[in-house]
Amino acid sequence: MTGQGVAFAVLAAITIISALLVVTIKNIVRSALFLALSFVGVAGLYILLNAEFLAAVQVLIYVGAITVLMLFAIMLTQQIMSAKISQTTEWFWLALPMALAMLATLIFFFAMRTYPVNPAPDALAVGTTMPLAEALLKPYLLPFELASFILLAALVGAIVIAREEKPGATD
Amino acid sequence: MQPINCYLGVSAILFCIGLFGVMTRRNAVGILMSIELMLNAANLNLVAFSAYGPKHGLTGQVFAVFVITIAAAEAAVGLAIVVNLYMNAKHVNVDQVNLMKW
Amino acid sequence: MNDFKNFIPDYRYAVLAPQILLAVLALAVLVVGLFTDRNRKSKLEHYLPPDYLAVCGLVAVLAWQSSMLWRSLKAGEVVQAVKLFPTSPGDPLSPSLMVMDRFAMFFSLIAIGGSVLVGLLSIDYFRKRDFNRGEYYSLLIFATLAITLVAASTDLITIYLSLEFLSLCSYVLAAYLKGDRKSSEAGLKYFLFGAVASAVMLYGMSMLYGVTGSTALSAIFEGLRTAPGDLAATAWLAVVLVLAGLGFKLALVPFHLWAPDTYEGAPTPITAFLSVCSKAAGFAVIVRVLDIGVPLPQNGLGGVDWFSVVAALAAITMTLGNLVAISQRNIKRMLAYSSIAQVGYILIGLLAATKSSMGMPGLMIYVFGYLFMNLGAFTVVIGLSDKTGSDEIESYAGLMSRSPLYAVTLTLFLLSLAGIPPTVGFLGKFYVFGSAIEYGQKLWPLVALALANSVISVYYYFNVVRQMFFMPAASKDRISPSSAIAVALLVSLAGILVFGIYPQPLIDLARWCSVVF
Amino acid sequence: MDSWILTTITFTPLLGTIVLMLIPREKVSAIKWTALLFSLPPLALSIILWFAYDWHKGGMQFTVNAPWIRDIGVYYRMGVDGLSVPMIFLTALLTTLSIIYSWIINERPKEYFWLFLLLATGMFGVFTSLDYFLFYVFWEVGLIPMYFLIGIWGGARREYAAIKFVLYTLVGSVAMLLAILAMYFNVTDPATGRHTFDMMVIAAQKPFAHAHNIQSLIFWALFIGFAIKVPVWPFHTWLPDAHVEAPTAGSVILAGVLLKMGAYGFLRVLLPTLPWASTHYWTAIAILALISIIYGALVAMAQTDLKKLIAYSSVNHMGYVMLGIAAAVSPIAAVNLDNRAVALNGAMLQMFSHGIITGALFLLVGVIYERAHTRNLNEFGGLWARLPLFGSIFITACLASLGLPGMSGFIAELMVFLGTFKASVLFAGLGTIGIVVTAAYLLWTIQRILLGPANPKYEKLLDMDGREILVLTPLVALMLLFGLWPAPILQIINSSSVQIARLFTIGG
Repeated sequence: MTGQGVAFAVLAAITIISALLVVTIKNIVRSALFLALSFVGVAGLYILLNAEFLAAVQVLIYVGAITVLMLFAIMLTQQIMSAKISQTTEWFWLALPMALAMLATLIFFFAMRTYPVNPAPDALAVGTTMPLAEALLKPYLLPFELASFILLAALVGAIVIAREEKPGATD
Repeated sequence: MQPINCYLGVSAILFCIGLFGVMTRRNAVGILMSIELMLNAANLNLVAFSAYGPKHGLTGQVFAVFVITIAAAEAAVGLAIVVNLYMNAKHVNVDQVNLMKW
Repeated sequence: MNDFKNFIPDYRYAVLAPQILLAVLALAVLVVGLFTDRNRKSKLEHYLPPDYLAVCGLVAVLAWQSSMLWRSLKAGEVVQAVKLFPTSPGDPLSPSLMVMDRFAMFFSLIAIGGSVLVGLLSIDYFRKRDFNRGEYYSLLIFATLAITLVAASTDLITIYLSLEFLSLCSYVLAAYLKGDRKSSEAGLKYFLFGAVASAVMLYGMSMLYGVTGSTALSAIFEGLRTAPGDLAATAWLAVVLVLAGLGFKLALVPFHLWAPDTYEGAPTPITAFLSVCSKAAGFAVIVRVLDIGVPLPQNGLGGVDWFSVVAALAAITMTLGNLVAISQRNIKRMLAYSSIAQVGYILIGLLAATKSSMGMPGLMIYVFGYLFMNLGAFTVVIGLSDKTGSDEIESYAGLMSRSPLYAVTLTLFLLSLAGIPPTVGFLGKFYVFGSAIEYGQKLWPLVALALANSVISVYYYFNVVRQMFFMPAASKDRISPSSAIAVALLVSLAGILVFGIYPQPLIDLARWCSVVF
Repeated sequence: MDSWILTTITFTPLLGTIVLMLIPREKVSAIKWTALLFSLPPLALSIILWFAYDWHKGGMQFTVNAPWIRDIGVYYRMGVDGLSVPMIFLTALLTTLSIIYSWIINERPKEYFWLFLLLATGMFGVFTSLDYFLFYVFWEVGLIPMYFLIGIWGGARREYAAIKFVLYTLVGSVAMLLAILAMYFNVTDPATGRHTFDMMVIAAQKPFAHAHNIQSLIFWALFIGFAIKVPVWPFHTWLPDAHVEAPTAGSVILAGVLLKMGAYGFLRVLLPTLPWASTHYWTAIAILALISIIYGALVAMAQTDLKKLIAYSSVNHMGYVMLGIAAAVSPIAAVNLDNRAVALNGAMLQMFSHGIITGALFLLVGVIYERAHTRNLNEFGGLWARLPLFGSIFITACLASLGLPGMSGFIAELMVFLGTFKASVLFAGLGTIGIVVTAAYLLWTIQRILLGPANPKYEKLLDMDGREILVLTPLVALMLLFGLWPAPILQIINSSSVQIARLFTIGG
């Protein structure tokens, strides 16, 4: 097995096992930490796929921002931190076969198909960061602008919803 | 490099784990985490196709950047809603909001 | 810097003026709101209250959008569509991220018009509750902006982004009544279902990208046509996943589970917005995706048979929506289920449009009319719950003696929803069902089912009518609408009657706008 | 006067509704007079129409043709022939009389008369329109006011009856809509080369002439639409409820006009447009008609509620209409053009005469119910002595209803049976059972109400007042007039009957 193969296997294992832990363990704080680990695994896969910029973004935003945000939310809504209460619904035994069926479908009809792609592109291809920046600021300028508006709206919305109203602040 | 199917397989597994979590998690933050897993699965597809495809080009990566942005916005809004519900109802468990009610 | 000109907005980007105006308006309302919501007695509140600013601004944008559409129509066949943001600049044939065609403008018109009415409905609603109006209206306008972008998007990236834009604004708006537990739950449900749906849709999109190598709808179309047989099932799966995400926006059964609770819990103007404007966005995008993005297999060429999938969704959507609506006691929930059923009917137009020239105009006429009839019904609901404090259907007892205006107009809106002539609801049904008949006998059973459902729907619509006219009133107090509500009411009423009795202009408009690029 | 008369007839009541909206609801008297005022021009014009219609020439006259929805070729097409002229007169007459009778309505009068005028517009529209789209619009417009009339001013179970009426009728009309659309896409107007909703063009083109399966499908869709309205057994179950619960004037309109819309549909749409299917299924129509006749009569006999009795007698009487229609389309070669025309004349005359007779009977029920507050047959007795005027008119109407010679009902039924006899002796024979039973229950009713020992409870009842006499006189006069001298009406309807009959006569 090549070094790349080993790296892939390790990263895939990290990603999948942490993801599994995210959805199964009871303590929601640990769950969030495993989520971060899973994201790191995905970032590693991005590097294997020559997407260094995305890997960096992945670590910064997912691990650095989203997971932390979630931890904050967990802290703010303390009750759910307690490891004692059950974290799963009674849907478990219905969800398991459904998820497995979906998995079988995806593996067979999606992952195991032949795609019109290079079977093995050069592993040491030039970095994609520059062209990515070009793409984002040239043809994809509009979505780029749009994303900024989305972030603004989300920010306004999040603040307005989560902000604690002072009682009697009316008039 | 590994064949693309390996990445797609990881993505499929990740997606289904997310789906499973969405269906079984009781509290809203847990569901949100599972949703993030699903988004990551989709991103992995996009990046993989982008890296392998002769004609796929960079579009997949561009898409993935936007997805990450949206995921951040979504997490912010979602968590705000969760906190808001907690302030009103003192819990964030979806079965207590009678989610599956007709 | 040879390609510098590609950065400079082409003059044709003036077609984005309504979108730019909406963005500016949203920011302006946000800023004004920051000053007025803190201090209700300020001069700014007196001269420029954010709610009136928002409504007037929306009216202005509506006028602008209408004039643009009008100019496009006058230009005849020449300027039907403006391609914006080509994915590879310099190549005129390359697919673009957005197309400002008449179809997009038509749906923008519906979205902006709907927002004007929703804005009118919100004025009293939020003044009474004393909430952050600046943020509310700016989010409403952002959501409207998102719909106009959805309608114009021709690339999976822009579709995903603008749909998420719309969703994020809608989640917040649904949860906007902060002290109200029902509203918070409504927001949470909407958010969770929406986020899952969009993740599923995104996964489907990533698969489509893998199969076809592109995110542009026109390229996906070609890609699916020529995709190797090995990938046929993958493509089908991908389209189904994308449909699941769009089905969420349209509240198709079985992706409708959020709808009743969200409709009941959300602030009523937002319920109206979700049931009309947000659905219009759903229709615009499902039409565009299926019409220009996913070919039906024919003539030995490849494709994805989405026809039977959509037909099955339409059938169960209309049936389940109707059957469950019967037992509802809360009028918002009843309207929620009825709007689920209505989507089922409208989808028939989409199916028929693959062969019948009446299909696409029918769909558009229906959505256009639906704007007036559903918003009209919600106007009455809002006006009444302001006065009676109840959304239960039983609280409508004897309304005729308390407020003939509300009773008669609500009856007309319900008749229109039921598809009784001479209202615009009948015209929409007539076109949609007519197109399905024209399509051929394959769709006849679906039309028969839809008509049977229409009869069922009369039962629960008339249940409200029965309360209003046959039952004795609980109190003798007269109820009269506020001026903002009255304006919205009369506009909606005019909409269902004028276009019902003299429909030719609406039909012409729908025909001119029914070509999708 | 050629082009505006039908429009005026149809829309004058609608104009009245607008005027009514401007009158404050406290001014009850003004409301009533306004309603009456706006019901009179259609009546006057319908009489003029009767005389102005050139029955020698026949065919559609007074036609209007203006584009409405260009996109799908919907026109504002109106016109009348021998079939619709008497129906328009019947509608106008019963509307006016109902409004006069309703002078006693003091509960929410504004809404009541508003709805009545709207109803009138719907009914006129159905009988005048020659465009399927227009026809369907008016068909539905007539439905909604009746829902309110039953639901607000009706009897104890009014809500149930109202919604049942609406749902049944709607089932029929959506089936009809499907059929209309299917026909629309199957015909092309030779003049324009486009699809058309023109009833006459579609009838001339004979859609699905060779696709018998589809023609059958369309036929049954239309059949259900019209049969529910007629109503033919087994689609009749809404009728007793609706009639019993409706206010008197509502019952009059319901029985007098709305039921005729179903039969009108058969004659205007079904027979001319789908002749193959009509002939093919003539036995089915005839058998359903016979069941309606016999079942209606027998069930009527079992009633103790006078209003319900008359309601079931409507099922019975409309059965004759259907029997006449069935006979006229029978494939039996022995039935010649004249036989068919006679059967159709009988059917059409029965439509008209049932309108005035049953209208009168429902009014009489209203008269007695206003006084005694009961409709139970067994509680009455000996009323003739107490109320001689009421008694005489009641007997007249009953005798007309059972088909006594000299009354309009007799001629109609006679013609139906003449036509049927040629087509099938068996059917004609079975039909006469209905006649016998009808005679029995009507005579029995007369006996129970008017004769025998008087119930002391009702000693102080007053005889009919001027308003009631005013309402009933024209109806009784017409029963006698057309019974003794049917030529004026037969001339007119014959011009239409012959046209339809020709379609079904080999070599005709």
